[in-house]
Amino acid sequence: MSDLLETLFLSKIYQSPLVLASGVLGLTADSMRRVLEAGAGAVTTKSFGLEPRKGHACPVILPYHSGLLNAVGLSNPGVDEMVKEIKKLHQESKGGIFASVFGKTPEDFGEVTKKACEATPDLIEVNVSCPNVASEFGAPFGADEFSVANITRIVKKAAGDVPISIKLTIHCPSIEKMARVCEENGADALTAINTVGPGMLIDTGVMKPILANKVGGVSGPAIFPLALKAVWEICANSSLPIIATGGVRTADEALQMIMAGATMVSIGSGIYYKDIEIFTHINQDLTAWMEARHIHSLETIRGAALE
Amino acid sequence: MSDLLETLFLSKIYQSPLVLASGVLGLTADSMRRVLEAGAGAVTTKSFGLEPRKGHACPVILPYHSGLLNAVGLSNPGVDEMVKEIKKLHQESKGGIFASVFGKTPEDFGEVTKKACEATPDLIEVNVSCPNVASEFGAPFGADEFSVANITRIVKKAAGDVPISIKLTIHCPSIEKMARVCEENGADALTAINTVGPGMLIDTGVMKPILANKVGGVSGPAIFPLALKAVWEICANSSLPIIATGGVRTADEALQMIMAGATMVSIGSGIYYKDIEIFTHINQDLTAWMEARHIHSLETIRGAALE
Amino acid sequence: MKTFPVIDIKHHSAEIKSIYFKQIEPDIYPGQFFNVWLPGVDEKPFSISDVFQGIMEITVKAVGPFTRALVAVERGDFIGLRGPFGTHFTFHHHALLVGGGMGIVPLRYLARMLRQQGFHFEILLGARCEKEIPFQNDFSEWAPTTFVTEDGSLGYQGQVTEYIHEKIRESKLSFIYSAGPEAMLIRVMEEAKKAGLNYEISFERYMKCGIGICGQCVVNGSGIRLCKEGPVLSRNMAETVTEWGIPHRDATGKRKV
Amino acid sequence: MKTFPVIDIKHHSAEIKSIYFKQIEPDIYPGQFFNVWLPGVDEKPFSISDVFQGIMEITVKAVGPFTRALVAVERGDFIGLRGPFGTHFTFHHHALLVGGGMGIVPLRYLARMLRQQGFHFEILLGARCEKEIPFQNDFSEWAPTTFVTEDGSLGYQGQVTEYIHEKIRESKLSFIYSAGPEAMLIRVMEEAKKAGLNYEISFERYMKCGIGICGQCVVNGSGIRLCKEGPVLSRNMAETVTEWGIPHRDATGKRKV
Ligand SMILES: Cc1cc2nc3c(=O)[nH]c(=O)nc-3n(C[C@H](O)[C@H](O)[C@H](O)COP(=O)(O)OP(=O)(O)OC[C@H]3O[C@@H](n4cnc5c(N)ncnc54)[C@H](O)[C@@H]3O)c2cc1C
Ligand SMILES: Cc1cc2nc3c(=O)[nH]c(=O)nc-3n(C[C@H](O)[C@H](O)[C@H](O)COP(=O)(O)OP(=O)(O)OC[C@H]3O[C@@H](n4cnc5c(N)ncnc54)[C@H](O)[C@@H]3O)c2cc1C
Ligand SMILES: Cc1cc2nc3c(=O)[nH]c(=O)nc-3n(C[C@H](O)[C@H](O)[C@H](O)COP(=O)(O)O)c2cc1C
Ligand SMILES: Cc1cc2nc3c(=O)[nH]c(=O)nc-3n(C[C@H](O)[C@H](O)[C@H](O)COP(=O)(O)O)c2cc1C
Ligand code: FES
Ligand code: FES
Repeated sequence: MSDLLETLFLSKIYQSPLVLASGVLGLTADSMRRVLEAGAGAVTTKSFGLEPRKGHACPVILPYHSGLLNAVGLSNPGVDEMVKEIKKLHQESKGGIFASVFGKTPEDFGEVTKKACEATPDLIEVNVSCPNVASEFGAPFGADEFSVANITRIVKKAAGDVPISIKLTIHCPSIEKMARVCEENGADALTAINTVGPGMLIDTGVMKPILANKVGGVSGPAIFPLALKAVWEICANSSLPIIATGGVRTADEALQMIMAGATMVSIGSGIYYKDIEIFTHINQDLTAWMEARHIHSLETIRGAALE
Repeated sequence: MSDLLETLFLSKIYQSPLVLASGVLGLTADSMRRVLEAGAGAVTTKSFGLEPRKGHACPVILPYHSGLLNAVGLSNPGVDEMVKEIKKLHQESKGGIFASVFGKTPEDFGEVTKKACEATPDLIEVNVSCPNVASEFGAPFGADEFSVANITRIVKKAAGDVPISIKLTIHCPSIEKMARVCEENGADALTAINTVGPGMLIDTGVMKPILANKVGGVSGPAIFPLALKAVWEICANSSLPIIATGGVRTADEALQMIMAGATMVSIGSGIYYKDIEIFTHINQDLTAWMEARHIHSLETIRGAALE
Repeated sequence: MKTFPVIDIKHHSAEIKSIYFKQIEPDIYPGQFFNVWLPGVDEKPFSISDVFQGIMEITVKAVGPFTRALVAVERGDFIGLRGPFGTHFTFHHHALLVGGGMGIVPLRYLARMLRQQGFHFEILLGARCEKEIPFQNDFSEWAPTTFVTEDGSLGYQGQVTEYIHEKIRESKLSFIYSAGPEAMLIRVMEEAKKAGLNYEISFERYMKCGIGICGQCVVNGSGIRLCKEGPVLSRNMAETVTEWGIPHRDATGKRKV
Repeated sequence: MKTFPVIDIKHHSAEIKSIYFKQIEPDIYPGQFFNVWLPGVDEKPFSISDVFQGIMEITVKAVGPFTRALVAVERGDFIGLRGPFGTHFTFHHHALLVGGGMGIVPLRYLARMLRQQGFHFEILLGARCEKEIPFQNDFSEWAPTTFVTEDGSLGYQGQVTEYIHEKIRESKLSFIYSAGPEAMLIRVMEEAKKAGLNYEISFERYMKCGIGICGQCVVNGSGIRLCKEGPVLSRNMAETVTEWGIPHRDATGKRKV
């Protein structure tokens, strides 16, 4: 890989601005290593909590013509298992590792962060915005500024030297205000956005919702403009570095995110559309684009569309 | 057209449950008549206000891989001109005519409704949820329960005998609660949903947002699951009849909306994908589906997915 | 929508310029148009004036804020293009091409295609003065061409419409293509009807989306959209329009009075 | 995801049934699987056991809550199907098909295809008892078939693995296909290695999405996904797997201990 793509994010240099988004192939060291080898600068683990969770019955993932619906329900093997996988990955790869954490209560977020930091991830990503567990835990924390402020402070304290990023949803009264709340309460970075909705699909043969959980968050191509707008709005109002997530499948879309102000660009559903090599291909296309325009660092175009 | 599709909505029988959504081809009597002739049971006018409005500079409409972005900015010729067109259409066609109104203030909504009712539309649809004019009028009324309650009461009073439907957005704290607020304040029906977002697209050649207004509401295929989920949630919590809107392009999608509880199904962006004949084709496919299953009225499957 | 670099520019006069792009779509037919986006300014419809050897051309006259900005673009500037949109001219033998003002523009690409197919045709073009008639050489080279200018600076002095009748009779032409000001088109249609000829005309309305959904370009009568069922109308289609010569709809969708 | 009506059902035993659908995709290869959705219950992966004359078949053994519900479906019920997913067996001459338990299922469609191509092959199938070996007639008709049961109710008594070595030597077979319990697959790989033979094996892990994104079915070693780079693995691929015979990941993604 050419070093044109080297990206400085929270005092560390990553080989590429591309990141594996949380929840996709992020369960084991070996599968994350595959993604790093394909060209991701960093990988994000599946969000994990204190205890193992089975998640919802299947179908939990449902492609439709414009994206994916998912209601995995935060199934995960629990922090102890994930700490082992992160440690293993650290030994086997130099790529970045972001640990995504969630909790049932603000205090849970702190505890799981503390345990996760034993594996010294490069970042704790705080999943306050998963729509799939609303019915169990009440409305997602991500919609409420007070909850987000509180969780941000707790996680920041628990994380010690490890920087933290809060993962935002568009389903809050004002995402730009939410970004400021995170910044004021100690976040080092922001991730935007989580899935949209949730949405639903019904099978007209049996006349029932298809997802076992009935509703699921929308990701993939459908949400790209929503994610881009969120990133653009946050970058115009906050100085924190952003991990942009939502519908990216091409170098052009990654560039749009960077022009909207993103530092890192993460890809989840893109793997469904273009498989793991999506990282290789976008890296190549980004490099070719930069060479054609004599651009030596993505820094020079970052935020270009903010005016 | 077979009469299998006859649909009772607010005491009137429509030839088809399909409706032309507001903002698409709804400026003149002649173009709305074309849509009725193609098989729509009713047409909704472009939203109009008291005064003519030019709307935003172009591009105002931008297709992307999964839908459309639009920031038309409520351009419209004003209520006086639209009343003429509605009257003309009434003379020339027996199809349903829904008049979509908006206002800068709650009082405006009342005034424009009063004037619109001179043309005796079959319904006043109240556009409280257009995201494109937020910067001018402040946050869209549709996000705020108090504003929506207030506008509903004012419009209901101004509309006299003409029934009213409030058009909801998913961008509010709880759409099911918003539906109840509308019901309690006199709404006769609900329309769900308006465009989502807004979103943005950036051109990487000039590194600028493409829409002149920078951001625009997302419609079309992308939003279908979001609209379906909203309709399903509203129908589970309100007894008002629903006009379902968002991403419908096929009979299967129209059926999903009806199984989620919708009475009417409206189509806007679908015209971009399948042109005006979309109404003819969905009517045919719905009829064939009903015949194959020996279903004599859509009433028998309405809300089937609500359990 | 994507932006593309301007690869060349040609000055026809101080106000009229052609702008060249690499051909962005394989199939582009005469009479179709592109929506041209000037980032930060606006987006407006322009006919395709030529497609030749992988290069496509639009030709613009500065008449207002947008077109003034458009004729000021330079080689290498990125311009947004969406299209091609709309209907196109179909090919007929023994046709007369009648163009007035900037209506000359789409006829240029039509003339190239008719000549490529080896069809016989003749041309009648009018404008205020010599400077407002671009592509004079191409037209004259490709077919018998008559110019008419109001000030007599090129060809006959007067209005094109005065010469249509004569042309048809003289040359036994059996089809008319026309594009230009509405008053001219009305006369063309009258002449064609009198002579019992079939025709295709292209005419303009205020457009926004270009893709048949905003309703901005709908004309009264059958309610057709000029961006979708137009801008080129067959005689049958043209006869469904009931708003010839009356004031058009503006950006609000309201008729100017 | 779409639901399709069950067009027929066949009982192999009280616990094993085949369910028939019209063929929903044109290209379905032996070894691939479908995710089968029982509305209101769950969705689980099942190998395709046959595709013939526009009809496709899956074959299910009732072992738990989902499969018990699945064997209870009736003709006309709507069942959801997503697929075909995953890799498939490729065709080789002089192969031995080694199936154990429900691993017999994908080999049935493989055998049909090999026979259709006119390839020579032999079959070795094992299970606990006669009742657990479906398609006995088809297999026996299509190729020399050896049955092995633990209780001796059909063919030899014992384990299939005891007979592989002998079969290879006797019949000069040069390729092995195998599907079945992991302990059996481990033995098959050992035997193949000893005999210097190439092979393809199909093996199972807990799956959710079936489309390579949830990470549920990833095996240790090269980190391949069994729903995408599997379930059929070539020898090269199989040799990258380092978790043979150790406890699998369950629905949480955690290894059972
Ligand atoms: C199908 C079609 C093809 C065209 N082809 C050409 C061409 O090849 N060359 C060329 O120079 N011009 C062409 N035009 C006209 C061109 O679009 C207008 O001249 C231009 O939009 C004027 O913009 P302005 O801001 O410079 O002038 P303004 O001062 O805004 O307007 C000048 C004139 O242009 C009309 N106009 C303005 N905006 C639009 C719009 N969005 N859509 C349609 N008309 C508009 C106005 O009604 C007025 O008559 C075409 C128009 C259409 C509809
Ligand atoms: C690629 C593939 C092909 C298969 N083909 C067939 C087939 O043709 N016929 C057949 O009868 N069975 C087949 N299976 C196994 C079948 O999916 C399981 O038997 C079934 O899911 C058990 O569900 P249950 O609720 O009945 O039993 P449970 O009591 O839940 O489980 C019984 C066993 O099935 C396994 N299992 C449970 N859920 C899953 C799952 N989601 N994915 C994978 N394994 C699971 C468990 O680990 C356990 O070993 C296949 C599995 C895979 C992965
Ligand atoms: C199958 C699936 C599982 C996901 N699980 C998680 C998760 O555990 N934690 C989280 O923060 N986001 C999760 N997400 C959201 C993604 O990280 C990402 O924010 C979203 O999908 C938008 O990006 P994309 O369009 O590239 O997928 C999940 C998404 C998908 C598709
Ligand atoms: C170009 C365009 C213009 C629109 N204008 C209006 C409008 O004036 N008033 C309104 O209530 N909704 C308007 N909408 C929203 C639609 O009525 C509809 O709610 C939305 O587009 C979702 O439906 P669809 O996916 O079928 O287009 C507009 C949508 C589009 C695409
Ligand atoms: S310009 Fe929008 S419909 Fe023609
Ligand atoms: S089952 Fe999801 S990755 Fe294989």
